[in-house]
Amino acid sequence: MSTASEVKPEARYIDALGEGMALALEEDERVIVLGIDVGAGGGIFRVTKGLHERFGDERVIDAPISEMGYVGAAVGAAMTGLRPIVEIMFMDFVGVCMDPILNQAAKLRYMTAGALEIPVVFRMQTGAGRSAGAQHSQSLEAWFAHVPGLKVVLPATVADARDLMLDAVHDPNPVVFVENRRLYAMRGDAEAERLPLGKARVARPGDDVTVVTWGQMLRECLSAAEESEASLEVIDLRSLAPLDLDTVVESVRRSGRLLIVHEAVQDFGAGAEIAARVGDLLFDELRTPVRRLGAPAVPMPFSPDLERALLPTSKAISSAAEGLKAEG
Amino acid sequence: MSTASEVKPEARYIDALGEGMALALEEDERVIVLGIDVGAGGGIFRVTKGLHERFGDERVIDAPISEMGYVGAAVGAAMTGLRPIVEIMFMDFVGVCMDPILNQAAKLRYMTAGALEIPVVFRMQTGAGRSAGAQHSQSLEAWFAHVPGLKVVLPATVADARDLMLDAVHDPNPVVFVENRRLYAMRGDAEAERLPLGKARVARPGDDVTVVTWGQMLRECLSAAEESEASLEVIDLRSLAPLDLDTVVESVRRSGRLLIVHEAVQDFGAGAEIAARVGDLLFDELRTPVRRLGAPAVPMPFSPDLERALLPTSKAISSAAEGLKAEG
Amino acid sequence: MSTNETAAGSASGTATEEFDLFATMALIRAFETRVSELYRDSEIPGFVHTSLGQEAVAAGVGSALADGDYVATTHRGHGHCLARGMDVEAMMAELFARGEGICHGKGGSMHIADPAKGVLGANAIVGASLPLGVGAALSSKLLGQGRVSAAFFGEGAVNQGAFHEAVNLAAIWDLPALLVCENNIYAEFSDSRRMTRVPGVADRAATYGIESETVDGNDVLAVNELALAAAARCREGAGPFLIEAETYRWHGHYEGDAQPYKPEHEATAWRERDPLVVSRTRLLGTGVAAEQLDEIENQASTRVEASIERARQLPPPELEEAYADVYGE
Amino acid sequence: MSTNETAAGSASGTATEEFDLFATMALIRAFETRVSELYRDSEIPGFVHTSLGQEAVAAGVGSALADGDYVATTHRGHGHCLARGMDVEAMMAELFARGEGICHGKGGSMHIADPAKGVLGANAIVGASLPLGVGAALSSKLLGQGRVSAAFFGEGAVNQGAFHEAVNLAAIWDLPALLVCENNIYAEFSDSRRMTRVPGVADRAATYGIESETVDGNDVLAVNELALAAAARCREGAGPFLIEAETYRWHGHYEGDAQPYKPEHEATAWRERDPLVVSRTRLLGTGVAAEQLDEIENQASTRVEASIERARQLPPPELEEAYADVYGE
Ligand SMILES: Cc1ncc(C[n+]2csc(CCOP(=O)(O)OP(=O)(O)O)c2C)c(N)n1
Ligand SMILES: Cc1ncc(C[n+]2csc(CCOP(=O)(O)OP(=O)(O)O)c2C)c(N)n1
Ligand SMILES: [Mg+2]
Ligand SMILES: [Mg+2]
Repeated sequence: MSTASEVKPEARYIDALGEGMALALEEDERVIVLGIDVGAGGGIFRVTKGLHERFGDERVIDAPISEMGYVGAAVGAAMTGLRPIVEIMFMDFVGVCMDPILNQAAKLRYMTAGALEIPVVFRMQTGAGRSAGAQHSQSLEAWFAHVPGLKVVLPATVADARDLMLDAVHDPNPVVFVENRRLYAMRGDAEAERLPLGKARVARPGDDVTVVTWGQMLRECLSAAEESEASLEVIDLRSLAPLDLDTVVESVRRSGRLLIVHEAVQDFGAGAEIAARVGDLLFDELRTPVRRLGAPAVPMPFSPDLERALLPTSKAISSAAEGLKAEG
Repeated sequence: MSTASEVKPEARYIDALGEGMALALEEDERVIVLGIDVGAGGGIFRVTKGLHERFGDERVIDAPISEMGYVGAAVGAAMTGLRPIVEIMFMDFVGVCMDPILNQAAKLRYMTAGALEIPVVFRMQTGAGRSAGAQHSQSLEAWFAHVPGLKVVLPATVADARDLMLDAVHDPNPVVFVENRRLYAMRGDAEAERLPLGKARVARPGDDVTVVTWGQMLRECLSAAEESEASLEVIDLRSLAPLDLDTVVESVRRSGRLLIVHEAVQDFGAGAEIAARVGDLLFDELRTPVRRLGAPAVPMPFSPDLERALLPTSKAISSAAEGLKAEG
Repeated sequence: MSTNETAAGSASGTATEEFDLFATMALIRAFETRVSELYRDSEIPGFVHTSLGQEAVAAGVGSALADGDYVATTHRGHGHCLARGMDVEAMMAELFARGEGICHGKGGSMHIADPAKGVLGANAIVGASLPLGVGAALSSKLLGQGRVSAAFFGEGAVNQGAFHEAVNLAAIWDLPALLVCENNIYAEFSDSRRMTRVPGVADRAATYGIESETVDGNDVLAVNELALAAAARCREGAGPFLIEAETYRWHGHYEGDAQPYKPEHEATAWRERDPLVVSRTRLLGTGVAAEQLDEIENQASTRVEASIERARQLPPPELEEAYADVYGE
Repeated sequence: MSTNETAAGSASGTATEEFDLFATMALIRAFETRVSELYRDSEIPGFVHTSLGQEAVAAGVGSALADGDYVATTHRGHGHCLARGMDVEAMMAELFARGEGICHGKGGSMHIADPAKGVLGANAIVGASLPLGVGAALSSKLLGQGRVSAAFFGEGAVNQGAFHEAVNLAAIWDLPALLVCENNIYAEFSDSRRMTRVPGVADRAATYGIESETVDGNDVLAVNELALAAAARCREGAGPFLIEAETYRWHGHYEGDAQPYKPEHEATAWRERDPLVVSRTRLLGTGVAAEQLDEIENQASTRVEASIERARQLPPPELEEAYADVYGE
């Protein structure tokens, strides 16, 4: 396995994730990788491929199908000197292991007035678009962003897959690390400018409409920007907690228009927070209402046709942006 | 135990909850009550007091400390002919039993194209203000509102404690039923006008600022309305899903100003959705930005002094409302 | 019930009974074989987990249940659905994500269900079938219906808290729950024997104070007779019973998984104990003609093939379907 | 280790050892007695669960641990904290929600912790101590620290999935985890014997392939000797060990609970087996003077009283404290 600087410019997202974990394992003995089939099997999506071979049984650990147990154990381990990267195979499975994230990792530093430090990374693969059905397609990042004490990062580029992984491991706080499955095969520049965790990136400058997004939807937004008659400034938020509102506000000040795009169900989704904040802060400067584009309030259907119809597309994004521009 | 019409006008909220359950048990043999110590013990907060005595072992069932098991069993029972009212003692405990709510109850009707019906009520007691610490004080209603397939009701009055309980039991859908513990001892009119589940109530008319709230914060908002120099129209939302936006919009059209108040953490809370929607729909009619008042993004501390300082008070509400009025 | 009783029962099994069981297995075999191919050819989308090699458990247990009984199953549930008489065409159409699929294309392989037949659904959350199945058993008991609720689960699911909690509930509430563990040794890429110090699942029943029995999961008659006895026991109000059926999945966890984690001799040995061959051999021994059995297999293939042809012609769901059935009125 | 060995160990316990154990129990007794009163008088806010009657488990296990060892405990954790040497004044100040409390008033009774002493905290989620404690054992093993991690839990917590999953993890990963069940028969208002068909918790260890032993939880010497042996075993790398300590809580689940669910004769019988009296009687038998023991009890009371006096004088936390420690830098 190569070191960071050797990652090919056109590396795949999935390899960059593995690279990030490998670098973390290499530089710090306290880092471990833990999850179902993350070991010799290399993970059901092959994200941890090669790690077990290289770092062995004690660093790359297969867990039984006991998420409550092993995620909780990762939190206990993080309190006592290890820095676990623990995998929840699908974000939907937090249904069986939310307590260690919600009530333990997020709160124990606070409840002990800082005496406990909990440097744990909760990796979770997410997202629709693969006909995986309603129990394997959810984007629940809004839940985590609503819990004080957690950080929530959502790498959308190849470079960020590696860099945010490293940042998450280095972070002294519990970090929910969201990987959209549809990005795994994506190739891209692994050597983009490195921004710290918590800082949004202007992925593409533009004048007419600010488009804020994260994760898989960044690609759609960038395509929309290519296609659209309006000039879109696309911001990749990179993390929801911390939320880099400054970058958003700075952009909307210029454009006067804001469109928020996410794959998650729109209702009560994370986009609402951004809309609410910008709507308040820039009340007098907005030329048009803040708009959101997310999935409708239905469970994700199995049928690929239905699924496709429910997810925001570049076309829907560009027409929403053009609509905003036309509005005022 | 008395029937509905005999509930004293100044009944307590907690008794109205019990009354609602008793009526439901009485009118339909398929209704059962299930939870930890809900039986002969009458519940840790005495909400189910008397039900076991009256309806017996098979209708009012004590469960072991196995939330994943018994909440899941309630969902399985609801699919097959029973209408369970299942208690999760503290809303925070959804951390150990989210799957049956998130992935089963909310989705199985949809995934089976309507062949399964899941009439289950998830009662959960919630709220801060009792020095119960960070793991026993959370208001996570935004999580549930974000999940298509669930209804989310939050009775704020004595009459609603009974009436929404009955509506929830009668509903063919899974209903998350949120009881703020600080309301338990509240006395009030049990015979208020009955509105259907899904309809908001204008709890107090006013002209200057629309204040939208739910649960325990209704009291604070009503006090604020008493105290404030501004004229507040207070809307008790009663449910977040369905969300009665029409009532809100109608009011804001008149007042031109909206303040949303909830006990939950403000960031990524349910108030954001309302702010985002109203900000969009009434962009041209709002006189001032939509404001929110919720808890800051910290776990709830044990200390009563700190806790008090973090929760919205009638004073903070009235000054926020007055601030809005002064703004424009 | 003791192993002796079961053995006795087994001896008394008539050829006619086994004939039907064989037919059910043949249908599952044909269905899963084609589904595997169709998935490889990208005709079926999503995730698919076939039960090839495990047909005897589905057929044996499925046939032991009565009308009205419930089944809650897992991601690997096609066989259980077929064994409970679900419509092959409606199932295939569902896997093809068609609007006429049994779930209108909204469920798919991992969520296929037919409540009219008591099948509460496949389920994509490991362990979830247990609380749901126990809940159905609670309904049966409280409503006095005398129905049995069968919850299928893999040996991997035993490590889930949901297993532990649900089995205990079934025990203390004395529910008519038939807990059926298909121990196929692997959970995804993991050898489940490494995931617990005591791999016997039936042995674990003792910790919950319920009875259990291990059965050769590749012998459909043995499974059926144990399941009949256990279901009768449940129906009589004797409380839950746990069956551990020892079996093996032939294919990968998902189609395309090359299964490097399985020793070849193990896979070969289990292939040699093909449940259809085990049953065929016994049937031939009782004088049934090979042609008759071939005919059954051909019929199964024809039925499955027809369902595929039909599914191919069907349109995808109407877009409105995506918005329907989120809430009931 | 067999019961015989333990009994033998018990006989060899010296008076000096028991003397210290008695002192620890006396401190817990004094602390809990006053906390109960202070809570009734509304001087202590929130939820409080006292361990009166269970002092021998805390003292016996706590004294068996070494510096650097970990403790993860429950809502009923004051005794465990005191037995691990946590500062009485800082604890009392915490219960009073003072800024100088060990958690700066942000944790309280249900979350009291002192990582510097290895105490990872009381925990208000039933069952949570098990995965957390197992995680600490994983740290110890992987970092080669030879530390033991003790996870306390009640018999009610055994019905949680977290118990099942965590015990299995400790087993398959061979972790130095000391799993200590305080079986005080009740979980809130529920008689735990009604909540499972097999009430013996130690018996359940077999299902995970680990060793276990039941001990008289009101005999501090027996608990201590078992815990010493079990901790030594853990430290040697022999994997987890489960202790079931049979004991009884004197007070209600929470202060004010009138305990109508407990038969009086049962409560009386257990009160008669007061762990402090059991120990006192044995110490007197070895020639220790009653005055010496009285003196220990007086010292404990004085120490607790001083902590109360101090806590009363202390100010609440500064408001900024509410916003501190959410995230680390
Ligand atoms: C809660 C949860 N964790 C993990 C998974 C991913 N997963 C799907 S099937 C499977 C293996 C299940 O093994 P087993 O129970 O033995 O059933 P089998 O596949 O062998 O039939 C896993 C880990 C899941 N679907 N749900
Ligand atoms: C997940 C969860 N469910 C329920 C509760 C409420 N609760 C607090 S203590 C308790 C009883 C615990 O009994 P046991 O484990 O025997 O401990 P004991 O109180 O007897 O020490 C319950 C049900 C909780 N805190 N967490
Ligand atoms: Mg398996
Ligand atoms: Mg107990």
